[in-house]
Formats: sequence, C-alpha cells, structure tokens
Amino acid sequence: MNLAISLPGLDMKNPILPASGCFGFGKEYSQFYDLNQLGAITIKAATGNGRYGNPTPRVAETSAGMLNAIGLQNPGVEAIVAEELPFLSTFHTPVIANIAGSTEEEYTHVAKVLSESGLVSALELNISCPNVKEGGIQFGTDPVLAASLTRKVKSVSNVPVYVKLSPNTGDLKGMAKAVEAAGADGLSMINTLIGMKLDLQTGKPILSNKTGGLSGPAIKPVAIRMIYEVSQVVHIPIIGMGGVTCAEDVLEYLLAGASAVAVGTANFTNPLVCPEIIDALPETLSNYGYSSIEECIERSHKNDPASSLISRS
Amino acid sequence: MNLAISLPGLDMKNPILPASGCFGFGKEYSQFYDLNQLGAITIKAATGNGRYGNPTPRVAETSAGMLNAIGLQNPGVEAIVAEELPFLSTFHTPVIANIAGSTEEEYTHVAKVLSESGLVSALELNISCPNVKEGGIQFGTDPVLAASLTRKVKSVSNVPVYVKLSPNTGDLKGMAKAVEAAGADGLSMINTLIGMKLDLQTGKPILSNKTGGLSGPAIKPVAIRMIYEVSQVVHIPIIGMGGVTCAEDVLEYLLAGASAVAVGTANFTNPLVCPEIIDALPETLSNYGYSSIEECIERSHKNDPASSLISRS
Amino acid sequence: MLTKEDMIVVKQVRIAKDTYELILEGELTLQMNEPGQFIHLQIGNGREHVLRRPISMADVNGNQLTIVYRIMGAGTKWLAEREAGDAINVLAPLGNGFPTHAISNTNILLVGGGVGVPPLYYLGKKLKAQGNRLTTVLGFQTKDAVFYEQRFRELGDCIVTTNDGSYGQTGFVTDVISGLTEINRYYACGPTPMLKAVSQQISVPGYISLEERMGCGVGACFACVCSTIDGNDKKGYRKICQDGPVFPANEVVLV
Amino acid sequence: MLTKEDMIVVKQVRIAKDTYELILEGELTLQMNEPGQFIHLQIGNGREHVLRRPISMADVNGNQLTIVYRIMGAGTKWLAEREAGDAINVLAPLGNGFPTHAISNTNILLVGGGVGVPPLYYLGKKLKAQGNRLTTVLGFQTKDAVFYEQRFRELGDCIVTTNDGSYGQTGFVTDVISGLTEINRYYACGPTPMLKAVSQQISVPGYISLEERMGCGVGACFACVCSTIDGNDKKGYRKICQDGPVFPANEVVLV
Ligand SMILES: Cc1cc2nc3c(=O)[nH]c(=O)nc-3n(C[C@H](O)[C@H](O)[C@H](O)COP(=O)(O)OP(=O)(O)OC[C@H]3O[C@@H](n4cnc5c(N)ncnc54)[C@H](O)[C@@H]3O)c2cc1C
Ligand SMILES: Cc1cc2nc3c(=O)[nH]c(=O)nc-3n(C[C@H](O)[C@H](O)[C@H](O)COP(=O)(O)OP(=O)(O)OC[C@H]3O[C@@H](n4cnc5c(N)ncnc54)[C@H](O)[C@@H]3O)c2cc1C
Ligand SMILES: Cc1cc2nc3c(=O)[nH]c(=O)nc-3n(C[C@H](O)[C@H](O)[C@H](O)COP(=O)(O)O)c2cc1C
Ligand SMILES: Cc1cc2nc3c(=O)[nH]c(=O)nc-3n(C[C@H](O)[C@H](O)[C@H](O)COP(=O)(O)O)c2cc1C
Ligand code: FES
Ligand code: FES
Repeated sequence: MNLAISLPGLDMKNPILPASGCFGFGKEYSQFYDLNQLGAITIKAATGNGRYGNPTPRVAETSAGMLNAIGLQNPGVEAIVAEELPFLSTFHTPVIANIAGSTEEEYTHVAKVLSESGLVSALELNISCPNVKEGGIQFGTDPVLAASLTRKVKSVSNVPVYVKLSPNTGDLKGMAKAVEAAGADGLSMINTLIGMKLDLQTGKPILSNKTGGLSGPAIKPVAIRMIYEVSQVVHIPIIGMGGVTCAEDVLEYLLAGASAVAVGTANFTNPLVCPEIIDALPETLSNYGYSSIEECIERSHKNDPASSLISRS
Repeated sequence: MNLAISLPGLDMKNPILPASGCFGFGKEYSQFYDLNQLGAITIKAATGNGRYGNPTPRVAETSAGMLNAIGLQNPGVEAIVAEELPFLSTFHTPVIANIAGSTEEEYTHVAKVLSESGLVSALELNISCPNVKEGGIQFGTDPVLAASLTRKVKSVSNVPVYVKLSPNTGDLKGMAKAVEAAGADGLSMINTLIGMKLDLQTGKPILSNKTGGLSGPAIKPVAIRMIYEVSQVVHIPIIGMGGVTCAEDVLEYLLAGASAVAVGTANFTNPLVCPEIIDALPETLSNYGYSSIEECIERSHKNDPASSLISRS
Repeated sequence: MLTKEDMIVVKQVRIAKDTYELILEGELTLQMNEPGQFIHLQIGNGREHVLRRPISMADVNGNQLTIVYRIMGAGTKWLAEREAGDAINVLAPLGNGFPTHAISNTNILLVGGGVGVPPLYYLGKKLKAQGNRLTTVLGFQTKDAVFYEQRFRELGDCIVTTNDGSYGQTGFVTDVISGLTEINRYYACGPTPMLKAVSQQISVPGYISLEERMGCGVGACFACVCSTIDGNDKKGYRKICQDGPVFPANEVVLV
Repeated sequence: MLTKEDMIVVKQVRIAKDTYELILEGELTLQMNEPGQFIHLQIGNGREHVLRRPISMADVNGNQLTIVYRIMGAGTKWLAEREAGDAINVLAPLGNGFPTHAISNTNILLVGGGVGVPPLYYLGKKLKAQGNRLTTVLGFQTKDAVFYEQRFRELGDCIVTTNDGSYGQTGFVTDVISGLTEINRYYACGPTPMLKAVSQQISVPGYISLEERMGCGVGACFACVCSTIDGNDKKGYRKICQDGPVFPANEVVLV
C-alpha cells in the first residue's frame, strides 16, 4: 500500500513522525531502528541560547498519560545546527525543527538560523509550551500576538512554517484562523494540556515546576475533537498528535482531519513504536476499507459536505 | 477517625459525594448500599421542563476515561420534586440539586422550585455542561454572564449555591473570582473537558452529538491543577471532582485545595466505589500522617503561605 | 441488595470465528434465572477501561454461567485472553429479560442474529422445559460465524441462514420467517435492522432484546435510552439497561 | 541495535518488608555485564502506565537476571504480583555502570542504602572475582528492611546499620564509614542525602549511582538531567539515564 503523503516542505514516505521533545535529536532512537523508516522527524525545541530548563523532577505519570515540565532544555540553535543536524542529514527523512523563544526577536533569530542551515525541511513554531514562564504560551493564547509572530517568522524563513497550537485556550478555531491568515503553511496540534500531580507525602506538586504538560492516550479525545473542529475552518494541513500508540489511532487522526500524525509519549513506553505503527498501517487501513493514506484523508469529514460545522468552540 | 466536614448548607459525615449525572436520583445505587453512608448526594441536573436529551449513542469509552453526551435528560423540576426527592429525603444525607437551563429565567425558576421544596440542602449551578446547545456552557465561559446568573439564582434561593465550573475556558481563575464576587457559596470543579471519538468504520463521531464530555482518571491532572490554582484566589470552599477512584485520589484533591470530593465515572466502573472509598479513608489518611479531613485541608497548599501563586492561568 | 463478584473462569472455548464461549463460576449465578438478563463485566482493573461491558447470559447451570461473545474491540479481546482460574469482576443479573412465566403449550419462534443468538439458548431451554414447541431461526453473516446450531436443534426445529449463502439457507432470517405458520409468540435478539424487520413481519405477540452503548448499566446515567412508541407514555422513554433490554415488540422505537 | 524483549519471570521471592527479588530470563541478559546499568520495565500493557520503571541489575547469571525492588507505588506493586511464567517487557541494558575495568588488588568500600543496595551485589561479585578486597556498609531504616547481608558477607566484611537501631549498628552508614581506614576506592548507591554525605566524607576516588524520575530512559527527553560541578563543562549537565546513572563522585551536583 502506498503510505506516502506530501505536505508543504515534507515529502513523507508515510504519515508517521516523532513529536518534538520526545525524540531528542534522533540519535538515541537510531540505536533502536533505522530512522530512514520514518515519514519525518521533529526535533526538540531550539532557542537562541542554550537553556538548562526546569529543576527536576520534570516528569510524573498519570492515568494513561504523563506530565512533563522539561522547560525547553536545549543546547541553543547554533549548537543544534553544528552538532545535531549533521547526523540527521545522513538519513533520507525530512527534519522539522521546533522553534521557541522568549521574544519575537529570539523566535525570528532561531527561525533564520535554522532555515538558512539548509538542514531542515520545515519549521514548527512552538507557541504552546506550557512549561516556561516566557516563550511560548503567551503567544499561544492570544491570536493577535500569534499572528504577528507567525508573520515575522514566515518573513525570515525559506522553508514552510507549521504553527503548533496550545489546547489551553477557549478559542482554538480563532487561533487557527489567525495564524492561517498570517501565512502559516500548516498547523501542528495539539501540544500538552496543563496538569498537576501532588505528592501525597508532602502535599506538594511532584514536578518542581508545579504544573506540567499532560500528554499520552488520556488526551487523545481532546486532540481529536480539536482537529475535527479546526480542520473544518482552515485550508492548511494539520499534523495531528496526542496519545497516538497504534495504527488505529493514526487512522482516527486522519479521519478527524489530520494529514500526518506525530507520536510523542508512546516512544517512551515503546521505543520501537514508530516503525511498529508504520508496519501495521497497510493492514489496518485495508481492514477498515481504505487503500491509501490519501484516501483516508479524502474520506475524512473535512471533505464531507454533509459534515456540518460544530457551532460551539 | 473523624471524617466529618462542614460546608455551607452541608453537614457531611465524610467528604465523599457522588457527582451529578453519575448517580441518577439515588434509587439505583441504593440497591447496592445504604445511602446513609454518603457524605452528600448530588442528583442529575434538573431543568424547567422535562428533557429527552440527545440521540444515542450517548457514551463512548476512551483511555482511562469516557465521553458522555446525555444532554441533560431529566423529568423536569416539578417531577423531580414530586417523584424523586421524597425517596432521598428518607436518608440522613444532604442532597445537592444540580440545576440547568437555557435562559436565566429557566435557571431561576428551577432554583426557586428546588430551594422552596425543602428537600435539598444546596444547589449546584451547572454552567458547564458541554453537551447541550443552550443552557450551560455559554454561561460557563463568560464571567459576566456567569456572575449575573449566580446573582439571580442566589436571590431566589434559600439554600447555599455552589457554582460548577467548566474546564473548557482559558481563564478559570477569572471565572471563579467573578462568581465568588456574585455571591456563590462554593465552587464545584471540574465538569468535563470536550472530547470526541471517531468510529473507524464510518469515519464519523461515535456520539450522535459528535462531541461529548471527557471524564474519568484521564482528566484528574487537569482538575487537580485547576483546583490548586483556583483555591488560591477564592475564599469559598471547593467540591473537587474528576477521575476519583480511590482514597488516595481523595487525599490528592484535599491537598490540592478541595474541601469535599465527588465521584462520577467511577460509579459506573464500580457501583460500590463510594462506600469503599469512605471505608478506606481513615487508614489511607493515617498512612500519610493525617489524623482528620480537616487536617488535610489545613495542611493543603492553600493554607501554606510559602505556596506561591502560579502566574499563568 | 445488588452486588458485584469476582467470578472465576472455568473454561473458555472458541466456537466460531472470533466467537468465544466462556464459563464463569460464582455465587451470583444463583440469582440468575431470567433469560435475557445481562451481566456487566469489568475489563481488567477498570482503570484503562472505565466502562463495563454488557453481555447476555447464554446459559445457567447451578453456580456456572455461560456467555458467548464476539471479539469487537479491546474489551472483548481482553475477555478472550482470560484462562481457567482467572477472575473477572461481574455485576449481575441486570435488567429485565424475556417473559416466560406461565407460558406453555405454545408454538414459539426464536429469532437470533449473530451475537444476538446466545440469550435465546437459555430462553429456549426454559421454554422447552415449560412444554412449548420451538422453532429457531438463526442468521449469521457467513459459515465461519455459525454457532450453537446443534444446541438449538435439540430444542426443536432450527433453520440457519447466512447472508452469503455459505451455509444453510441463503439470505436473511426474514426470508425464512415468511414461510413459517402457526406461530403464537416470538422472541428475537440481534441487530436492530433485523429486529425491525422481524417485528414488522410478524403480528403475533413478540419480545425483542435491544442493545445500546451503556455507562452505568443499572439505570443511573441515562446513556441507554430509547423512545416509546406510545406518544402519550408518561415518561416517553425507556432505559435499556433497567427497563429492558427486553421489551414487547410494540413498546419502543427502533432506530 | 538496542531492542526490547518480553523477559519471562523465573521466580519471585519476598526478601524483606515490601522488598522482592525477581529473576527474569531472556536473551537480553547476554548483553548485560556492567554492574550499575539498569533495565527499564514496562508496567502492564503500557496503556494505563505509560512510563517504564528503571530498576538496577542486582545479579546476572547466564541468561538469568536478578532484580531487587521495593514496593513504592503502582508500578512496583504490579511487578510484585507477577508469577513464574509471566512476561515482562524490558529495555536493557541501559546507561553506564560502575567502572571495574582493570581494577584489582584494591581495598574497596561498597556503600548501599535501602534499595540502592542491589546493584552493589553484582558489582561486588565482579570486583571480588577481579581480586579486590571488599568492605560493605549497608544502611536500612529498620530491621524488617534488611536484605542481602549474608550475600555481601560472602564477598568480604559487611556492616549493617539501621536508623532505628533495631538491627546491626545504630545510625547511618556515615557513622560506620568514619571508622574505616585503608580504603583506596569506593562505590555508593542509595538516597541522595546518603550519597552527598558519603562523598563529602571520603576523599579517595569514588563512584556514585543517582536516581531521578525518567521519561524515555534512553537520553531523548531531558527528564533526568543533573548539573555538572565543573562550571566550565561544555554541556553543563548530564543525563542520568544515558551518561549515568553512575558518575564519578565529583562530577555532578547532588540536590
Ligand atoms: C444488553 C446487551 C447484551 C449483549 N449481549 C452480548 C452477547 O451476549 N454477546 C456479544 O458478543 N455481545 C453482546 N452485546 C454487545 C457487547 O456488549 C459489545 O460487543 C461489547 O461491549 C463490545 O466491547 P469491546 O470493548 O469489545 O468493543 P469496543 O468497541 O472497544 O467497546 C467500546 C465501548 O463501546 C461499547 N460498545 C461497543 N459496541 C457495543 C454494542 N454493540 N452494544 C453495547 N455496547 C457496545 C462497549 O461496551 C464499550 O463501552 C450485548 C450488548 C448489550 C447492550
Ligand atoms: C537508575 C535507577 C535504578 C533504580 N534501581 C532500583 C532498584 O534496583 N530497586 C528499587 O527498588 N528501586 C530502584 N529505583 C527506583 C525505582 O525506579 C522506583 O522506586 C520506581 O520507579 C517506583 O515506581 P512505582 O510505580 O512503584 O512508584 P510511583 O511513585 O507510583 O511511580 C510513579 C512514577 O514515578 C517514578 N518514580 C517514583 N519514584 C522514583 C524513584 N525513586 N526513582 C526514579 N523514578 C521514580 C516512576 O518510575 C514512575 O514513572 C531505581 C531508579 C533509577 C532511576
Ligand atoms: C517530555 C516531552 C517534551 C516535549 N517537548 C516539546 C517541545 O520541546 N516542543 C514542542 O512543541 N512540544 C513538546 N512536547 C509536546 C509533544 O510534542 C506533543 O505535542 C504532546 O506530547 C502530545 O503528544 P503525545 O501525547 O503523543 O505525547 C513535549 C512532550 C513531552 C512528553
Ligand atoms: C454520564 C455523565 C453525566 C453527567 N451529567 C452531569 C449533569 O447532569 N450535571 C453536571 O453538572 N455534571 C454532569 N456530569 C459531570 C460530572 O458530574 C463530573 O463533573 C465529571 O464527570 C468529572 O468527574 P468524574 O471524572 O469523576 O466523572 C456528568 C458526567 C457523566 C460521566
Ligand atoms: S447505562 Fe446508565 S442508564 Fe442505562
Ligand atoms: S529519561 Fe529521558 S533523557 Fe533521561
């Protein structure tokens, strides 16, 4: 079965890519399998200077999910270009660079350096990290700021820009339309929901950052609903994510309106999850009567005129 | 161990109560155990006239959670007072009536009839039902509307009023402060998150209402974080809920800032869950070094001056 | 008082494609005597799968209960992996089953489709013991899916249809029923389109068993309602888990 | 290539209060030869518990691996319920263990606290086989928690302390260590306050094994970092899962 799918800047052998922050810069999982198998690779967020991130503990487990408050630890955009991307460029797999910053200037600097490196096929604008005081979520909850940032990043970037949306907002459709109007080539959704877990001994949050981002199967219904709704109001493709663990989940995302599907937390549960999903996709799709990825997307509700819009946001 | 706790209008033997919509009007679970064991009972939402609710399917399972789109089915406030409440009044357990409506007039009518019935100890103002087009969520996402509604309901009610908040908003703290200022005697949180699940055969949502409310263990981290944050900015007590299945969960809610804890979805998994939690509470609390419910609440972060506010909403 | 019980798996056998017969043992069985009632099974520890799964009683013998189910998703897949000695948490018996009281010396038709067949077996045994004459019509998709034919044959006539004609008569149960005469009463369980067709076709009193996705399974959550046909009915609806799953054929709207 | 494997439970024994010794069998064991490395265990099917649990190798014999763990929460509780024949999905061996290469004829001190004790046993066996002289100091909360004393005694001197004095010497491992002389090298594993005290107390070269909550366990998620002591270190941090869990005592900041 033909699993290939083409998105702005990304010629993908299949619709499966690891999600940002759950795959480092690729080296670790290349010890488990050949990264050429992947549709694309999203790398950990890059910022202007290196960041150490939040104090530990940075992760906690929840029912069918986990919280993380890594805090965008990364060696900084220059080091990423010099030391991390050359390794990834040895694979025939497009790389998406997730970019973050505290200010518009930092975002545009990072975007410029990465897009000029020639080593990445697309940028993913992270305006949805719930784990840093600055540099992310304030852009992700205000459509005007988000649109302005998108426009600036687009203007310095020679590769397509996907904007990664936060679910922690009341008006996701408004946000999606704003960044589409500002020139976004695609959307990534969803980033994590904000959550917390307490240590029953101390009564204090387990994460030193107190709150963290909730990911994993627990959030899939929230992500599916958001993608279903947003895909009806924008014309740019969506990279869907949130709790994907198997080929059936991938099909659900495609039917909800996503054009490619990222796998985050599941890499931790099963380091081989991405190639296992890719292997299972042909049989799973044909079990449900689909003969290609394109066909799933075409048959998804967003192409169904009878699929009426949901009025509530 | 003394598990008793006193909240406005509610003298509770223990902090455990079933959540609205997950316990009908009590009769069914009274076949499993003596309802006198419960701290309180929250009944299914009442509206002015009877409502049939949404078409089926109305529920779907998700990882560690479920979606529901019942759509506030109920026989209407008069029938509830005449046919349902008399049964509950045979128990020595305070009853909280969850009230809903499409308009302020409907809400106040329902509130008036219930509070005048003399059969309920408190009202729970449901401004957070995600499953009806009108009558709930629009009040739950606009602090001005919510405050106005709270004020009107308070003015016709002779029992305390708890306002049940929706997590589907960007500014929960603003909402909480608005309804507190409008006279709410307490808060209930959280209602369900909006989610969706697709049928892989048809590509369509499983629920006939398309979206539904996500409940169960999956949402507990979101609820804990919201209660932790809101309890720092209001002075009224909070009835906490979302994914509670065991005594440890109850302790986590108390430490997060709740004063009583409601159990919803878990009743479906285990009809005896409420009495089982109540039985387990003394040992669980003392394992963690607490000698009463009051002590858990006192030791919770909201009474800890060092527990700084979280700036992000 | 209703309660739950960890029932113990005695035996599990695959009896058709994706279809399993599971025998459970426990005290709760002693309360089960009404064919058409169902049991509500917890999947695993109930944390990943928060909802129980409703399955009909297919037979009851002393403290042993038989159920027959088809693998449809994660829950039934989990069930199929249980082995002798494993425990499964069960709520039972739930709902109202097929009325059999004082029915005797009657020509009875049983109509089952797919996994709607199992409850009819327990029902048939009971009706036969009460001195009724039984004819059973069982519909399956295809040959691989057929089960329990021999058992029903022991109770009376039994005609099997398959949609694709790979076994028995080709077509739907309704094709067979149209040729049956002298039926005084019928009981049916299977997919809604089948129930609809059957109840339109047969005019003698009949009882049908419905399915719906359930939350609580005990009448508390309003997940499983259907409308009454009688527009003047006081409530206007029925809860399948509590008022049903069996209803007189003319009581509720089939959609 | 790294991989995962369903390892099979050979035996599970309770060896102290809430403390279990579990023997697992599988191919992966053949790659395990560095004491201090850890294995990453999947809990159940990984759907309710999405994170694996890191546990140190306590011993390796042919294709059998021994781990020793204490019940702390849901994951270790699940582990404790496994029986012979059950499968547990494992990633291993992960991280960098205690350096033992070319170490011989040395006076070595092993310091273990609570469930930090297990990896020292495999280490001690190896160091003893290489011709070193071992002294072990094991600290536990209380008598009920003590395990493996006899095993360490077979490797050399072994002193046990309990905080409450209910067994062995009263107090902390540091109370004992201060009296030890002629140590050339030490290895320690246990709670961070113990590691801190020990590494401040002893000046000879030492290696310590750290714990932190982990996401991936393989270096990809940055969950488990700690800072380097050397402010001029190029990265400034180490990942415990990948660079550790064992570090030279003067390499990373203990908080
Ligand atoms: C009263 C009653 C009696 C039944 N008796 C039998 C029987 O004897 N044998 C048999 O094979 N099946 C029977 N069913 C159907 C059976 O309940 C479903 O096939 C089963 O719940 C599917 O669970 P799953 O986890 O495998 O599938 P999933 O699709 O993964 O289940 C997800 C959720 O949907 C619900 N669900 C899915 N399909 C159905 C359905 N058709 N009816 C009700 N809920 C559904 C499940 O209960 C669960 O909550 C009966 C249903 C009802 C209501
Ligand atoms: C490298 C390494 C080696 C270890 N070796 C052993 C050993 O040999 N024997 C032993 O008993 N324990 C060991 N531990 C600690 C062990 O990993 C935890 O006790 C265990 O993960 C607790 O899981 P739980 O589900 O029972 O507890 P829960 O508290 O329910 O676990 C919830 C989450 O927190 C994490 N977590 C909780 N406590 C710890 C901790 N102390 N360290 C790391 N993660 C934690 C869990 O991995 C899980 O993700 C080791 C830890 C590390 C990092
Ligand atoms: C440990 C961890 C680190 C993450 N880091 C980033 C990040 O740097 N940038 C980003 O855009 N998203 C980050 N995310 C969010 C994921 O990319 C993804 O959107 C989210 O986890 C939902 O997918 P999942 O449920 O499959 O994990 C991170 C998630 C996790 C669990
Ligand atoms: C089937 C169902 C019906 C519900 N009906 C109501 C309702 O009528 N009014 C209301 O305020 N909340 C309703 N809720 C929300 C619950 O009261 C509760 O806030 C939510 O389910 C979270 O708790 P839980 O995770 O313990 O279920 C309903 C929830 C479920 C699952
Ligand atoms: S399933 Fe809850 S009322 Fe029927
Ligand atoms: S646990 Fe992921 S980097 Fe160490």
